[in-house]
Formats: sequence, structure tokens, C-alpha cells
Amino acid sequence: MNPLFSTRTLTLMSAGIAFNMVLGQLASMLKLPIFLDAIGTFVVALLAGPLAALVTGVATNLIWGVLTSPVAAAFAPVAGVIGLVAGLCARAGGFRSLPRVLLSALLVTVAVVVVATPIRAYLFGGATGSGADFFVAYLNAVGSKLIESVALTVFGVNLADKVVSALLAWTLVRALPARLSATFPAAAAVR
Amino acid sequence: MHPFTGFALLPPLLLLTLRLTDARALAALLVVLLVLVWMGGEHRVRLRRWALLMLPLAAGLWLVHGRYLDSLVFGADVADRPQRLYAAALLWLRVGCLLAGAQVALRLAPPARLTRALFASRLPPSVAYLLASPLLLSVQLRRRLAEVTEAQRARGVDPAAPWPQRARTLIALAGPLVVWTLSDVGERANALDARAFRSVPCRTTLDAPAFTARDRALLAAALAAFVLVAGSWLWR
Amino acid sequence: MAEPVLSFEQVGYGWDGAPPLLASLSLTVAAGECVALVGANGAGKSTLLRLACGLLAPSDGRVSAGGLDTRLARPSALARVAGMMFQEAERQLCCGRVRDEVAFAPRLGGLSATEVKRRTARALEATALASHADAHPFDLNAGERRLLTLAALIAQDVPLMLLDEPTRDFDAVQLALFEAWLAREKSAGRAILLISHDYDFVARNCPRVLHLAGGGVIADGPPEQVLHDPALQGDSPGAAPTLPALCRAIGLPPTTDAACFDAAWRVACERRAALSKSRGEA
Amino acid sequence: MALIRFAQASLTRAGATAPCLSCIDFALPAGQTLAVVGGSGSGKSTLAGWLAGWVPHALPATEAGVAEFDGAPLSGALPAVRAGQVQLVQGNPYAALTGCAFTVYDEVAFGPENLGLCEEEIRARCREALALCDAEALAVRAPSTLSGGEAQRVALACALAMRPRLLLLDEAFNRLTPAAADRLLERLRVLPMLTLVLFEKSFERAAGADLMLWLDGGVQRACAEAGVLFDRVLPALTASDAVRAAWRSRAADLWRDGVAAPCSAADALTRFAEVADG
Repeated sequence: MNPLFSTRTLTLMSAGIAFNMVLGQLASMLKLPIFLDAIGTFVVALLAGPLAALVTGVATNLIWGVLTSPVAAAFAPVAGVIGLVAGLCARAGGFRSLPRVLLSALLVTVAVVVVATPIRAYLFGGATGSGADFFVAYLNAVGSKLIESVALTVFGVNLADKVVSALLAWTLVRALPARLSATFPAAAAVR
Repeated sequence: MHPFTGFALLPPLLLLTLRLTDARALAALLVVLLVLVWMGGEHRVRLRRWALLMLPLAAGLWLVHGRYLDSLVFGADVADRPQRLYAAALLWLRVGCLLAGAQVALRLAPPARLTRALFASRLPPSVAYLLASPLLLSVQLRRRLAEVTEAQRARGVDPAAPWPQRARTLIALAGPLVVWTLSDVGERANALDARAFRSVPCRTTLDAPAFTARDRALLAAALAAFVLVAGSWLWR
Repeated sequence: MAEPVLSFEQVGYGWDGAPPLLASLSLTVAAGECVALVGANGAGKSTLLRLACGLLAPSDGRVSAGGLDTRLARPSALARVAGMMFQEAERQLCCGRVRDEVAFAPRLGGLSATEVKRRTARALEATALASHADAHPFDLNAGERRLLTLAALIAQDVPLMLLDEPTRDFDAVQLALFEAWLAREKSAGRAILLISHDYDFVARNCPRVLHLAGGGVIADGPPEQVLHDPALQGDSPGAAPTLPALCRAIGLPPTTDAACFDAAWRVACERRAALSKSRGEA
Repeated sequence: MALIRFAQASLTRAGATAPCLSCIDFALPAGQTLAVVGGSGSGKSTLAGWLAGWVPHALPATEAGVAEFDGAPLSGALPAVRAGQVQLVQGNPYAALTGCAFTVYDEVAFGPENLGLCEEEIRARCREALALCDAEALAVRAPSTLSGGEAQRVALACALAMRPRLLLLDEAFNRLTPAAADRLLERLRVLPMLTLVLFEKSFERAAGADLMLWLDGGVQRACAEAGVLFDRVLPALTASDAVRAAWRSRAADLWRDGVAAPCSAADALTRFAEVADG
């Protein structure tokens, strides 16, 4: 019987979780307006496909929820969607060139807005303690409803974040030693 | 005490925080939990971690729900500010309680024992591995970072350099760490395969953390609390 | 005598809570010297190298490399004076391409692009890695990876080189390449301090050997004299360095030089042939 | 019957056109020792991975010809399934650490635990493996703090705890002192029911094996006893100065017919004396 994930995919997912957590922690410590907590998920999406990336994303936020912040656990569905959409984009050739990577990042962002906005608006009243709260407050002040302000902010912040993350992950995977990338038969084309 | 027992207290806690709608009651709960955190080991780190997350969240909630920008910049009518802020405070207290509760649960589960418990649990080995991986990797990453820092210092990277050079330093240190973590994926998979990882469905675990009568009692208490809180909610 | 490139003055060092690893150790290495450091596992050889390039600060005494007190100098200044090859090559590699890895230290040192390029090309040529310049360091085999760390060190261009087990991963061809480089550097006046368990290699290349034991240098002299210590030799009869041992066993003048041995052996063989021939005639 | 059998076997890496290993042709009976020798990049580690059952999961490649372990094809099975039979110890000992353990003892026990053995059996195996590798004192240490030599002892102990029938040692002792390496190898050689394959670039470490297989550029050049191959393989391998002197002497025709080539530095001393006296 073949297991769902090969051992290789499993260790890759564990490395992906580690990346997500280390970088996400760094971004939140430095109070950056972006999260940087999906780079590992993107790397897994590129090398092992949508399902592995989905699990990586969800696992990251669940573990995070227990270890440091319950806020992260609430956003686990978002992390999963990022992995799923990024993996599907990668499989469809969305990481073959720079313009395609940017388009993939946009698609991921749209998916994130759909899932994250309700969570952020209803569970946390629009605030999560990051630099982006200021924008929510500002937009809210200009006169939009809370949910609209949140959606707009989520879109803006995530677009920046996902573009940076996708580009970083893409560069990383392109620069991998050939000996390693050859052992991922399901890896998406990156050039 | 079994490392998992602490986490069993989280669901009733979650339910309880949702059930309590009075800020004073929530605040009292929060104080109790924070005192519990303070009484445990490593309380300095844990309390700092708590504060690092909760203080910015407070600022964010205050900014968004106080609608200070509205009134200051646009002169909007914010007569409902107290109600809004009260709701935000409730939310903040709930998150704070959960975070403090998680810290209490973690105190009861040191990484080595938690990993062992995960591998000994009924979870499939692959799931146990994924859940344990941050615990396992954080030790190795820290060790590895020390090695990388040493090697790069020998080549002239100054970890205590002034700011303009700091970015360069960061790249020089983060680069090898990332390359290593990814290159290590293959080696680690080979090592796991070589040790017959997942080759039989049921693995043995030496010195598996025992599930004692006390754990059972606590688990029962947690379940009872859960039922109690849920029941009281439904009753009303 | 000129200022030594490396000097230890009454140096003591110990890890926290453990008995001191090194105690009142003094030594100097001059320009153009190639010195080998030998001793049992855990004698403190690697620690001594780390002290020499300032990665560790001595708890007593003073270490100076290229005239800099390692305790006071900044890493960037020390990196212009002393370079280190670590025992595990994988731990110091940080770039995605061989070329960038070699150029790392010169770039960090703020050299001009042309100078970096020149040094990189020279180092890659000296280590026969030019054809792998665009490969990923982790795609190289163990010997090539070790050569890559050597190339990075060559490009760093420091007067004092500290090598921890440099020959372990080399095959015969790579070893010959390395020894040729070593000979050139010695005559060019570079100071080299290396750790090796290969006593034949030490005897061939290092005119001076330090035996580290019990927290200090217990012997300092030519390889044959120092390596003869029973503490360094296993219980096998083929005591290293093996060539002088062989010479003694068959009654030739002891040497560590292969050409000298070959010449002496040829003479011995011819003399014996002539002798048996004259016996036959008689 | 041979435990390992290769007949005109070759291996081609995925994406490559030319094979990375070819003309592999030998049979190794159970309980014997084979030494695979060659320089850097000669394909030793690839052959080691192939024997360890890495093809095609960990080593994406296709094989041609016959490559069998115990009568069954070498490749195709999941690597974890073969772990109880075949163990590979690599030159980089840190690659053997799973990272799933916080002490050396747990690391050694991890393999037998995965086999689902009973606790006493696991403890017995750990005790035995650590003792054989002189690593008892390391048992309580954290695996990531081990030095190279220590990690190599632990890596070997981890492999032995799986009680393999075939043990592959890919320059597994290169961080130990020569004396320590010889001592360990001697202990392994007398273990009953264990077939050893060494992968070496040092002639002397390889010369003690029953059979020597010479790889050059991924091609099997020869497979015979060490003494027979001596004159051909030595230029490609590392060796002590005394053994190399013997090679030069034989090449220069300053050797006596009937005196065999030396297999070690100590051996060289007596052989040279034979040539000189006889």
C-alpha cells in the first residue's frame, strides 16, 4: 500500500511548516504590514502539489494556534486555501515565468480575500494586531462599511504579501540543487 | 502528567470565554490564567510572548473600534464609541484568555515529552511527525544557525555590525539556513526510510508517557466542564 | 626575525563548567611555515584553530593573528588576516552557485567587481573547479565540495590559513592537486596551520608538527620525531609515517620523500643484483 | 546462492541519456565482504544508493540488466520496506540522524521502534549496537551536538540496531582515526550473518575484503581479489606512502616475481624485506 504522502513529501512539508513559522514570527515581531507566513506553503505547492500544500498551510496555523497565538488557528482555513490555489496554479504552469508568477499571486490573493474577510471581520472585528489595522481603521473612517474596509485591506495587504512570497518561493525552488529537485516527480515546472 | 492532558482543558476554556459576556468576569478569568502562567517555569518568556501578541492587538482593536480616525480627521459622529469599545474589549479578553490557557497547557508539555507522546499516540505516524516537526526542527535550526554564524564570521560577516550592513548580514546568515533546510529534506527522508518509518502501521514507543489516573481524572473534569458550560448555555 | 603571523601567549581556554581544555599554551607560526597539529580526539585541536582566527576568545593570555589581538579585532578585520576551512564543508556553504560561493568573502570585503572576478577565476582554476562554476555546491561530490571550500579560502587571500582535516574527502588526484597548491603557497610565504590524521600526508608536507595533549603542546619538531610518540600510533606495526618506517626496516636512510626513496631503493636493488651476479660468477 | 547478483546491469538517472553506472557484473555470497573502490565521482555512492533500494523513490533512475538482492529485484519497493534487510551508512554521519529524537539513545531506538518490536527486544538491540560502536557514553547526548567522529559511531549504531543482513558502508569511517576505524571494521567482519559492502577510495581499508570491485567513471573495470588488482587500481586510490612505494617499485620492475603486492603499510614492510633478502 502506498501512503498518501511519500516520506520525501512529508519531510518537505515539515520544512515548509518550519519556514512559515520562522518567517511569520519574524514578520510579526518586526510589525511588518505583510505576513510572510506562506512562503513555505508556496515552496511545498511548487514541489509537491496542491494537496500537500493545503495540509502544510493548515498544519502551520493549527500548530501555531497551540504554540503561540489562537488568532493563527482561526485563520487555518485561509492558510489551507493559499496552498490549494497556489498548488493548482503551479500545476497549470503558473510558475513558468515572471508574469505568470504575478498572475498566480493575484489569483491566490482573490481566494484569500473570499475566505479571510469574514473571519477577520466577524471573529476579530477587523483587527489582528498587525500594521494593517491602521488601514482598516482609515478605510472604515472614510466611510465604507467595516466588511468592505476589511476586504479592501485584506486584498491590499495580501496582494503585497502573496507577490513577495510567491516570488521568493519561486526563486528558491529555481535555485535548488538538481539532485534534490529531481526527487520530486510531482514538482511543477518553474522555468 | 501526560503532555496531552493540558490541551484537553482548552476546549472548555474556549467555550467558557464565549459563554461569559461580562468584561469583569472575563478579566478575572484572565488574571487567574496569567497567574497560572507566572507560577510555571520559563514564565518570563511565556509572559513576554503573551504581551507581544496581545498589546498590538489591543492597539488595533482600539484604533478600529474607537473610530478615532473618524472623529479626529472627518469629525464623524461617534456616539456609539463606548459600546463598540466594550465589545472590542470583550474580544480582546477572550483571545487573551485562550492565549494564556495555551501557555499553561504548553507548560505541562516539554518538547521532548510532547514529541514522544505524539509518536506513541494513536495518530498515524505521518501526522505525528508533521505535528512534532516544529518542535524537532526548532532545536536543529537554532543549532544550525549557531554553526552558520560561526562559519560566516570567519569569512568576515559581523553579526554586530551597524545597521546599513545589517541587511547584508541577515542575507548571509539566512541564505545558508534556507539552503540547508531544503537540502536536508532529501537526506532526512532517506534517514526516515532507512529506519523503516511507517513500514508497519503500529510502532512501539519506548518510555511512552503514561496516562495515569490523575490524567484520567483531569480529562473527565475537562469533559464535565465542557458539558456544564454548554448545558448552561443551552438552558438559557 | 620577522613578526610571527600567529602567536599564542600563555593561552588558556575552557568551556563553561568543564576543566580547562587548554592551559598556558604558547606557540608561534611564522610566514611561509606549514605546521601540522596532531593529537587524540578531544585534545582541543579544533578549539585551538577557532582561537587562532578569533571565533573563540581565550579565557587567559593573548592570541594575535597578523598583528591583531583576536579579542579586540572586529570579524571583518580578522577575515582579512586569517581564514578557516571547517571540518564539515556543508556547514560553511551559503550560495546557490559555486562561483558565488567563491566570490562571497571578497565581495563582503568590499573589493571592486573586477578584483572579485580576478580572484574568483584564479581560485577556481587552482582547484580545477572552473568547469563547475555554475553548478550548485550541493550537486558536487564530497571531494569537489572540499575543494570548493579551499577555493573560497584562496579567494579570501589571507596570510594565515587554518585547515581542519583538509584531506579527508580527497581522492588520489584531488590530493595531488591539493599538495601542489600547498607547496606553492609555502614558497609564496603563506602561513598554514592544519589538523590531520593522515600522518603520511603530514610527513610529506609539514616540516613542523605540534603534538597537542593534556591542554598543551607536548612536542614541537620535525614530523618523524614528533609522530613517533606511541600515543599517536595505533597498535599496528606499520607505524606512520610509513615511508621512514619502511626505510628503517630494509636498511635505507630514512626519508619522507618518494623520489629519494625510489633512488635509494634502485641503488640497493642494483647493488644486490651485481652482488648476486658476482657470486654466481665466483 | 548469492545474496547480491548483478549481471550486465546499468542505471540511468531520470532526465539523463547516458547511464551513470554501467557494466555492473558480480555476485556476492552471503557472509562475504566486498569492497567497491574508485576515486571521487566514480559512482560509488550511486551504487551504494542502488543497493540500498533507493531506486526509484530516492534516486530517480531506470535500470537495465539484472540487479537482484536475495533473488528479488533490487528496485521498485518502497525504501522503508527494505530497511530491516539492508542498511546504508553514509560518509556524512549527520545525514543518518532522523531529527525525531532528543537523545542519542532515542535516535538508535527509533528504527527498532518503527519495526514494532517489543520493548525488551528494542532495548537489547540498542545496548548491543551502542556497545559494538563504543558509543555507550554518548547515549544521553543530544544528537545535534555530536562531533563528526562521534556522529559516525552513532550512525553505525543506528544501522546495526536494525539487524540488517546487508550492511553498506560508504566511507562510513572517514571521520574516525585510522586505528578506531580498523577496530570497528574488524568487529563488523566477525559478526555472524552479516554481509558487508565497503565503498572506499583508500586502498588499504578496502584490501581486507574478500573481493574488490573497481569503478571508474561509473563503469565497472574489474572485480577480483585486491592483490590481483593492485597494479591497476592504485593510481586511482589513496594509499600510504609505503604501499605506494611498492607500486612504483613494481612498475619500475624492481620487484621479485613470486612476492605478492602488499595490502597494508605493515604488509609492505615485510614484502619489501622479502624482495631485498630473497
